Amino acid sequence: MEAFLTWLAMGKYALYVWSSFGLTVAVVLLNIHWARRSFRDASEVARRRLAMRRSDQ
Amino acid sequence: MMLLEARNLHLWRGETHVLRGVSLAVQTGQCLQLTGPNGAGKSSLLRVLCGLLLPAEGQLFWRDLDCTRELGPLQRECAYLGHLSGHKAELSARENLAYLCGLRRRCSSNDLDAALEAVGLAGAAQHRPLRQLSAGQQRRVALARVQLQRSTIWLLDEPIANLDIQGQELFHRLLASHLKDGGCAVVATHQPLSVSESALVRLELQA
Amino acid sequence: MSGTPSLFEMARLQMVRDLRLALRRGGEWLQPLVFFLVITTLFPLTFDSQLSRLRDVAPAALWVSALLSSLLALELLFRDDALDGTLEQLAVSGTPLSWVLLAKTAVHWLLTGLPLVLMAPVVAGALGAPYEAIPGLLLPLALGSITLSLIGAIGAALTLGLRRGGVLLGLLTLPLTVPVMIFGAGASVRIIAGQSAAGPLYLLAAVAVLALALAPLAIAAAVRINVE
Amino acid sequence: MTWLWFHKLASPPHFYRIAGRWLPWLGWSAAVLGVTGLVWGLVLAPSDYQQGEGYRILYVHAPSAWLSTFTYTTMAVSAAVGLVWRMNVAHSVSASCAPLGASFTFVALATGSLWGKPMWGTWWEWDPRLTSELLLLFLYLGYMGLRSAIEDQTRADRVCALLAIVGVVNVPIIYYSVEWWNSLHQAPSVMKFGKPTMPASMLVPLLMMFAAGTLFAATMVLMRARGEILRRERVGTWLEAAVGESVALTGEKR
Repeated sequence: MEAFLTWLAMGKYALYVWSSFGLTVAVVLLNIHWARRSFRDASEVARRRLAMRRSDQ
Repeated sequence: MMLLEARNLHLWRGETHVLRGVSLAVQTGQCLQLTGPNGAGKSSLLRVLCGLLLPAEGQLFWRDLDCTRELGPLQRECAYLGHLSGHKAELSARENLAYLCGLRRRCSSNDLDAALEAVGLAGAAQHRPLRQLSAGQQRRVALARVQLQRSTIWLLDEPIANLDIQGQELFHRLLASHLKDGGCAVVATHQPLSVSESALVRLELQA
Repeated sequence: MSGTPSLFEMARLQMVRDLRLALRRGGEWLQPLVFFLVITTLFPLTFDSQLSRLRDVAPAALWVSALLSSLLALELLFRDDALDGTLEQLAVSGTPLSWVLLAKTAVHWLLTGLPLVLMAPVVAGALGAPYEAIPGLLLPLALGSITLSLIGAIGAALTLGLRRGGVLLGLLTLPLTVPVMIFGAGASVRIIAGQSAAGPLYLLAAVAVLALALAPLAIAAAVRINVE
Repeated sequence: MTWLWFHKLASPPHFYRIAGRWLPWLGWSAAVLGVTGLVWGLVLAPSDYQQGEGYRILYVHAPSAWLSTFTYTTMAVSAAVGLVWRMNVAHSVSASCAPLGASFTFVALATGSLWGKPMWGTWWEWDPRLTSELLLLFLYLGYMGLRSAIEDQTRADRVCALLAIVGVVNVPIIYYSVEWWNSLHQAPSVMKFGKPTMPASMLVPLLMMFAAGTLFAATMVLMRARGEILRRERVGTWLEAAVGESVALTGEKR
C-alpha cells in the first residue's frame, strides 16, 4: 500500500502529472464521442435525403 | 460545325437537384432558347456553360474538345451576361467598356464609339457615370460590352429584361448579326426571339 | 491573335481603373492611414510618454498598427467587385486571373501599404526612435507591407461573400503574418539600436518573394471558388 | 497497380466499406497500445535523474505535439488531393481532421504548460515549441471558423482545402521564424528532451504512445470521414444499404 502512495505522489509532481494524464484521457473520450455523434448526425442527414428522394419518385 | 456541347450535367444547390442530367448542343449560327419556370435552373445552367459553376457530374465540350476541366479555350471565346452587369456605377460607360473589353482584346477609342453608338448611346451620355443613366440605358451598355467582346458564343440571362421597345429591337438586330457572322448563343428568356426557325433550338427545363 | 493585350497592358488597365475608382470615392482610401495614426498614438498614452522608454515599444507599435490598418483596408478589396459582377466577368474572361488580381492587390498596396511605409518613420520619430535611425526603417516596412498586403488579400479572397468576414479575415491571416512580424520587428529593433539588420532584412525579402510568387495563385483559386 | 488502388479508394462506396472494415482493428490496436504504453510509462519506466517523476508528462505531451502537426499535414494533403482530382472522399477526410488536430494541439499546449510549471515556475513560457503550437492552434481555429461560416457543402470543402494548403506551406516558415526569434531572446528551454541516449525502458513506452496516438487519430478520422461521405453523397444507390447498416451500428430505434 505504502509503495502505491509514493507512486501516486509522483515525487511531489502528482498534481501536474495526473492532471496532464487526466486531461489527455478526457480529450480522447471527448473525441470518441464527437466522432460517433458526427457519424450519427451524418447518417441521419443521409436517411432524410433518401426518404425525400423516395417520396419524390 | 458543333461549337458547344454539354452531356448529362448534374448540379445540386443545397438539397435541391437543380440540373438533372441536362444535355444540349449548339452549332454555328444557332441560338438555343432556354425556357422554364423560375428556379428551374436556367441561370445555373448558363453559369455552368461559361465555367463559373462547376457541375457535380457531366461534361462540357467546346469545338469537340473536352473542356470540363480546362475551361480556358471556351472562356476566351464566350461572353456572359448575367443578372449582375459587371459595371461600376462611378465609372462612365466608356471607362467600363474600355476596362472589361480591353482585358480580352485591344479596343481603340473608335471601337468604343462604334459599340456605344450601335446601342444608341452617343455623345455626352458615354462619359457620364453610369449611376446617372437609366436601368434600360445601363442594360444597353451591357449589350454593347457583349457585342464589343467579339466572342463566338453569347451566354445571355434574361437580356431583354427592362429594355424598352427600341431596346428589344436593338437586341434582336445584334443577335441576328452575331448569328449571321458565324457566332452562336444560349439565351434564357420567355419572350419570343426573332431568330429564323432553322437557327432556333429550344430547351425546356422542368421545375 | 494580335488583339490580345500583353500582361503589362492588362495590369495597367486594371490599376488605372482601380486607382480612378478609389480617387472618385473620395477619402475612403485615407481611412486606414488615419486608423494607423490613431493606433500608434495609443501606445504613448497606454505605455509611457517618456521618449527614451517609448523607444523600446516603438517597433512593436509600428508593425502591429501597420498590420491592423492593412487588414482593415483589405476587407473591401474584393467585396465591391464581387457584388457588382466584375469578379464574375474576370473569372469568365479567360484572362490570367492571378495576374489581374495581383495588379488589384498592387493598387491596394499603393493606396495603403506605401503611404503607411512613408508615414511610419515619422511616427517612429514620435515614438522615440533616434532620428538617424529613421531612414533605415523604410526598407523593412516596405518589404513587410508587400507581404502583409498579399497575405491579407488571400484572406480577403477566402472570406469573400461571407456575412461577417471581417473577424474571420483577421483570424485567418494573423497566424500567417507571424514570420513577417518577427523578421520585420526584429530588423526595426536593430535599426533603432543602430546595429546592422542584414539578417532579418534578407529573411524579410525572402518571405516577400515567396509571397509574391505563391499568393496570387491562392488568391485566384479562392476567387474562382467564391464567385460561383 | 498503385494507380488502381488510388482510383478504387476514390469511389465513396468503396472507401466507406474499406474504412468500415478497418475501423475496429485500428480502434482496438490503438487502445491496447495506448494502455500498455501508459502503464509502462507511468509505472515501470525509471524516474529521470534531473526531473524525477515530472518527466512522465512527456508520454502524453510528445505524442500530442506529434499528432497536432501530423493531423494538419494529413488535412492539407487530403485537401490538395480533393481539390486537384475533385474527390469528395478526400474532402471528407480533410474535414474530419480539423477537430482532432485542434484538440490534440490544445492537449500539447496544456501538458506543456503543466510540465513547465514545476520546471520553470510559471504556467506559460514563450518557449519556441509552445509558441509554435499556439500558432498552430490558431490555424486550426481559423480553419474550423471558415468551415462553419460557409453553408454550401462543396464550396466550404474547396475554400477550406485552399486554406489548409496555404496553411501547410506557412507552418514550416512559422516554426523557423519562431526558432529564429527565440534565438534572439534565449528563453530557457527545458523542452529539449532530445537526450543523447534515452534508456530503452523510457524510450519504448514513448514509441508505443506515438504509435497509439497515430492509430487513434486514424480511427477518429476514418469514423468521421465515413459520416462526411454520407453527408456528401447524393446519387449513390449504395446509400440505401449504408444508411440501413448505420442504423444498426448506432442502435437508432427510429
